[in-house]
Amino acid sequence: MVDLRVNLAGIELPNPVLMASGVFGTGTEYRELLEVGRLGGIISKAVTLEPCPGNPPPRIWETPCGMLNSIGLQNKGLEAFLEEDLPALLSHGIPIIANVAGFSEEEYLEVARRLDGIGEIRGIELNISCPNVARGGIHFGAEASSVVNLVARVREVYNGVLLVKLSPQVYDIGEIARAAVEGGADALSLVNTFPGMAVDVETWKPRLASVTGGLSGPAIHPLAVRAVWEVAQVVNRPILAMGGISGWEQAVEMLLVGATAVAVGTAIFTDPLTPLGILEGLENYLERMGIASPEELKGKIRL
Amino acid sequence: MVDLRVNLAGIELPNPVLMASGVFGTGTEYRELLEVGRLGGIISKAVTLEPCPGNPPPRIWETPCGMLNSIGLQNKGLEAFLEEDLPALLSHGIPIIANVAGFSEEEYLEVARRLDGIGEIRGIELNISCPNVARGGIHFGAEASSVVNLVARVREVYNGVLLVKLSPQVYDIGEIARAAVEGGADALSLVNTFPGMAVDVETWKPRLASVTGGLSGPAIHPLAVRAVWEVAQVVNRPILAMGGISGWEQAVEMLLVGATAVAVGTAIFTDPLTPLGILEGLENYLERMGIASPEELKGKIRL
Amino acid sequence: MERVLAYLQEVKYYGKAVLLSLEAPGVAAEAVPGQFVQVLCGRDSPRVLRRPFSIFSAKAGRILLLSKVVGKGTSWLAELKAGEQVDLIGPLGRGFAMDEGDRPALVAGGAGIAPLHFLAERLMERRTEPSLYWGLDLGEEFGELPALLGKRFRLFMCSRDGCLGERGTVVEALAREKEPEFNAVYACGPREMLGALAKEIKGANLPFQLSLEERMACGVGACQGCAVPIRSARPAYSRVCKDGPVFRFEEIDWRAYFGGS
Amino acid sequence: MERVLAYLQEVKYYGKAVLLSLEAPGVAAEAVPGQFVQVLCGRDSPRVLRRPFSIFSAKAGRILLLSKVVGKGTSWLAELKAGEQVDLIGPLGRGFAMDEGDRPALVAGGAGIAPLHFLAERLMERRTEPSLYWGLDLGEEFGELPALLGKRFRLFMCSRDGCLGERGTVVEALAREKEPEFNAVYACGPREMLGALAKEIKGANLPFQLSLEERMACGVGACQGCAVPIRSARPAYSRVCKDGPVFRFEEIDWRAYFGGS
Ligand SMILES: Cc1cc2nc3c(=O)[nH]c(=O)nc-3n(C[C@H](O)[C@H](O)[C@H](O)COP(=O)(O)OP(=O)(O)OC[C@H]3O[C@@H](n4cnc5c(N)ncnc54)[C@H](O)[C@@H]3O)c2cc1C
Ligand SMILES: Cc1cc2nc3c(=O)[nH]c(=O)nc-3n(C[C@H](O)[C@H](O)[C@H](O)COP(=O)(O)OP(=O)(O)OC[C@H]3O[C@@H](n4cnc5c(N)ncnc54)[C@H](O)[C@@H]3O)c2cc1C
Ligand SMILES: Cc1cc2nc3c(=O)[nH]c(=O)nc-3n(C[C@H](O)[C@H](O)[C@H](O)COP(=O)(O)O)c2cc1C
Ligand SMILES: Cc1cc2nc3c(=O)[nH]c(=O)nc-3n(C[C@H](O)[C@H](O)[C@H](O)COP(=O)(O)O)c2cc1C
Ligand code: FES
Ligand code: FES
Repeated sequence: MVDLRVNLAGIELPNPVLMASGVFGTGTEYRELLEVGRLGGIISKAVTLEPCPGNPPPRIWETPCGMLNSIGLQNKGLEAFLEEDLPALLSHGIPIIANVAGFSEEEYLEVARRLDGIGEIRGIELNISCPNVARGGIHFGAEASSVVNLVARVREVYNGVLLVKLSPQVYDIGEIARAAVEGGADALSLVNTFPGMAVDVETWKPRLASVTGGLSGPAIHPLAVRAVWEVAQVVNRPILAMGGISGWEQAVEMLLVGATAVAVGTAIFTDPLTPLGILEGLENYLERMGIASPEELKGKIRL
Repeated sequence: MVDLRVNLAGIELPNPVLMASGVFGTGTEYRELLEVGRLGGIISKAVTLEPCPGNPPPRIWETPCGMLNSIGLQNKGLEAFLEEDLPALLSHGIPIIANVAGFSEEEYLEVARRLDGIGEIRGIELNISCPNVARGGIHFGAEASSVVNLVARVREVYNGVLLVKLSPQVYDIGEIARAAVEGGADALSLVNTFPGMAVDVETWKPRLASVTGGLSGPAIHPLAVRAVWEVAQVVNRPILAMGGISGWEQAVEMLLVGATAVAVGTAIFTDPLTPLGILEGLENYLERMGIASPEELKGKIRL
Repeated sequence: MERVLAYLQEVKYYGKAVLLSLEAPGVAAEAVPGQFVQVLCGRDSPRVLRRPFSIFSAKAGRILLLSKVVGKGTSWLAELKAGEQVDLIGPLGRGFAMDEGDRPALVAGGAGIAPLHFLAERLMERRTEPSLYWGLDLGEEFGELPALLGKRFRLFMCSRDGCLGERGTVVEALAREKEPEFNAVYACGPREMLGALAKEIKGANLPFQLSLEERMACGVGACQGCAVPIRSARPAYSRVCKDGPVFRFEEIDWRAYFGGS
Repeated sequence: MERVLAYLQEVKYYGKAVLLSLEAPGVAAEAVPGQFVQVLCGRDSPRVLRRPFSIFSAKAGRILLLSKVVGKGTSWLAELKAGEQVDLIGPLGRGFAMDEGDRPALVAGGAGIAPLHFLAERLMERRTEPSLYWGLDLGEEFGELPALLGKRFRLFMCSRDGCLGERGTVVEALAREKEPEFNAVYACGPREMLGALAKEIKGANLPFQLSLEERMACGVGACQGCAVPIRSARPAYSRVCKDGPVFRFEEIDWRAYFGGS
């Protein structure tokens, strides 16, 4: 008998397949297309202190086996998140993690502080890796010293489970992960999107109004696997892995290189049943392999 | 009438479509499949001072819209390159650029010094970005200070056209490009592959014997476009662009964001006629747009 | 809304477009004019993003989609054969409000005919006869389709190349009508056409609904990918896929809309 | 070597494999046993890397390829219909040297039958009758194909599940033969089989050629992707696609070969 439950730095997840930040709304949008309550959890869209309109359209462009987006942290702001989105997110009866972003260090701190103690939110995912904003986001996540500093300050004001979401667009992601742990991260979340760009050769205009955007989807999967593997080797914290996961095989790859759980992003757009397909595939795989729990696969790559 | 000739930092190219390093051998391997003499030029496989066996197999794995390779600088060494490969490369009557690599700074210097003054070689492409070796390669290309230093030392011993090939796996590729220019680079070549990884979920072994490898192909094209764009904005040197170019549209994209010429890598494996298709497509496009030369497209993106 | 593997019952070719007849009883029963479906394009390695298509018609357990070939996804659709299955999600979005006036003008540019055709059908069922204005770039673009629609609707065709109907744009054609001829406007088409149309009827103060397009990812309102700028005190966006694709003229921030690409 | 769009003249299904008959006169005329072709798999968005297949037969302007379904590329191949076109490059690589002995044993594991079938055909044309040993995991794996080959060749079948021919591996079957029965060995099959075979006939000092497999990118010797470790003073690799796929037993560094995955 396979027991799919996993423990992510203290968050008890019914199974290791979550929905990544920014692709799943409050889950209610997808309610008619899949049984949301069967998922391992949902990570909210980025929450900032004030409402944020996001970037001008077009915000989406398809690329070979991937997509670019430049949504840019569009959200209603913390107040409306707590009043409107959180109840919707909680209505599915599965663990909810809030993705926290900011355009300044103070904003991150203020959001984290206000989320502290809200028991229904099982943890926060500190987004220091959004490539789609001119200030904040990825700019906080590129240098080890600024990562230690920001994470440590958030750690002071937030007592729940603190995940830090890393950008893969750095030379040494292991170093950034170590910095996050030094600052007090309970777990690491990776990867966010890679900065990318596309141009319309007929109009000579960028495909995205914001010129650059973040690349996600199957195209980046091998890059994400490598990032997770690098981080798993240097830090002793659970990893929530994402990046191009579209089937159970990619989820298993992530566990084998050291992830504790995975999150599905872009693949939900192609096929809304992706996360449930992964769950079933994973369960069958574990059964076939005679393995009792996903946690037993963790880091089991044979070198 | 369209004139396809371009000038890459002093290298007169018959047209802006070259073959990237490592995928085209000496060109003779492909002679029966395409008219090699119609290409804009060939960049040789990496040349090191001593023969280098490369990494153990398997060295190749296909990924969504891309591939991983871990060839690892396999080559016969400088002597054999000059005696055997160079004549073969030159036999096509098109410009040849030598890709220079090393496992130590001294090795880079020695190879560059020995290539200096060999007029048939129209320039060298300093490979400080190979992700597939434990020492050398990418490790030289990640820090601005070490880039300035290495390039400057090579500049002292090599008087021909010096291209520096950058890794995209850094936070700020513009900074690295500036460092290369400060060191004396005449032109920049980008991008090399992104470090990636894949695991066989049945055997739990990595798909590549060297565990990680470099991702190339259409999957990385949007990442490469963005890298070229970043660099074009901050340095005033011609750019040889590559990364997932498989058709004339992607070549035009590269020119629009600031490249002077492009090189085809992985796409030659899918379709050996790719570079000639790009040439024809580019010519038709320029005619249709009423543009006389590829150089007129350079950096013409409309923001 | 549901996700179905719809059996492709028939394919008809009209110039550069195909009309697909798909068995999707649930979608057909629920759909209202202006709504759309998200279609998965490609089989072994499908496109990562589904492609949105307005519902051209919905009856008797079937929906019709009219797809003009513009790129990879639509090329794939155009090669489908009857008997194959198409993976689609729908009906999606907010459709047209239909009780706006008893003399409606329906103004379509190119493939924008799709939602307006569905609307025209439903209006006829309600005994409101619309005037359908359809403009094309090239007269031949949709093959025999204009002739067929001409038999069923009060249809005014025009084409830029003058090969079909009057020469010129659909907005010019509409402008030639006297204003009191219609008391509501519904439109769908390229951005420039909508702009010209808006300019044309701005003073008339008619109920004016438009079906807008924007690149989509989720199609269900979850990702904020399909933003369209709306009038509000500070910059704000609505979602084409969920809040639209049909908007009232007054809702949109047109300056920002045309400022974008 | 050439690149052709080969017309698919016929498809036959044998268990989990398909036998494709392709019109490719240039390739067929040039091909020798042991050579292979690189096939582009997929149409609108083909696989980035072509898939290598040994030539199963070449005559009268046609080549036959036998492909066992193992993944995405081979699944796509298995769904092709007669009349479609297949983009292939070939013939590639170094084939078998055929004048090694007048009593050759051809030892195949699974889909490894392909090059050995071609070799057997050519040997028969030269009036050398080979003994063909073919081992399968499951007796049913290749459907009727073993029965068909049995009519044309001196064929010894064996299967691990015992459902076809003798139960056991092909190497065990070969071992039962007395050594002088054959004076040359040609083999193709999974790595483990080749290892067992090498161990088995090591002492015999026979000419021994093997067709090896390795993941390929270019297929023409340009990229060094398909490295196989060879015996030499210091670590060195040959290219399966150009220096092989057929190697002599002595050429390979077997320890390194089995050290790899
Ligand atoms: C709500 C909605 C309803 C739609 N209804 C219909 C319909 O009923 N019939 C129909 O034919 N089309 C309709 N479209 C447009 C249709 O979705 C696109 O044509 C399709 O997505 C293009 O896919 P592709 O893969 O062929 O093109 P791609 O390969 O993605 O793009 C090829 C080229 O076409 C351009 N392009 C892409 N999308 C559009 C677009 N929406 N409009 C104009 N140019 C575009 C791109 O800029 C690109 O240069 C609708 C769009 C929306 C948002
Ligand atoms: C020189 C040469 C000749 C060949 N001749 C034939 C032939 O005549 N008939 C035939 O059926 N096959 C032959 N093969 C093997 C064939 O190329 C592979 O089966 C094919 O590339 C798999 O493609 P795929 O996309 O279906 O599998 P993928 O999706 O690429 O891989 C699916 C799974 O199959 C495994 N796999 C991939 N390639 C092989 C392989 N070569 N052997 C075993 N497992 C593999 C992978 O590890 C992976 O787990 C030959 C290979 C070489 C190198
Ligand atoms: C449309 C879209 C919106 C996203 N929004 C956010 C966000 O608000 N916060 C965040 O941390 N990541 C965001 N991401 C990144 C994803 O959570 C995920 O890290 C990334 O897409 C890689 O996973 P994938 O390849 O499975 O999509 C977004 C991604 C997409 C495609
Ligand atoms: C098989 C293979 C071998 C390569 N070898 C080299 C090399 O020796 N030196 C180098 O600078 N780049 C090497 N590259 C990188 C390519 O030159 C190119 O920068 C990269 O593949 C991106 O382009 P692409 O996406 O068009 O392949 C190699 C790439 C591949 C796929
Ligand atoms: S496409 Fe996702 S919100 Fe509209
Ligand atoms: S596959 Fe390129 S050298 Fe063999």
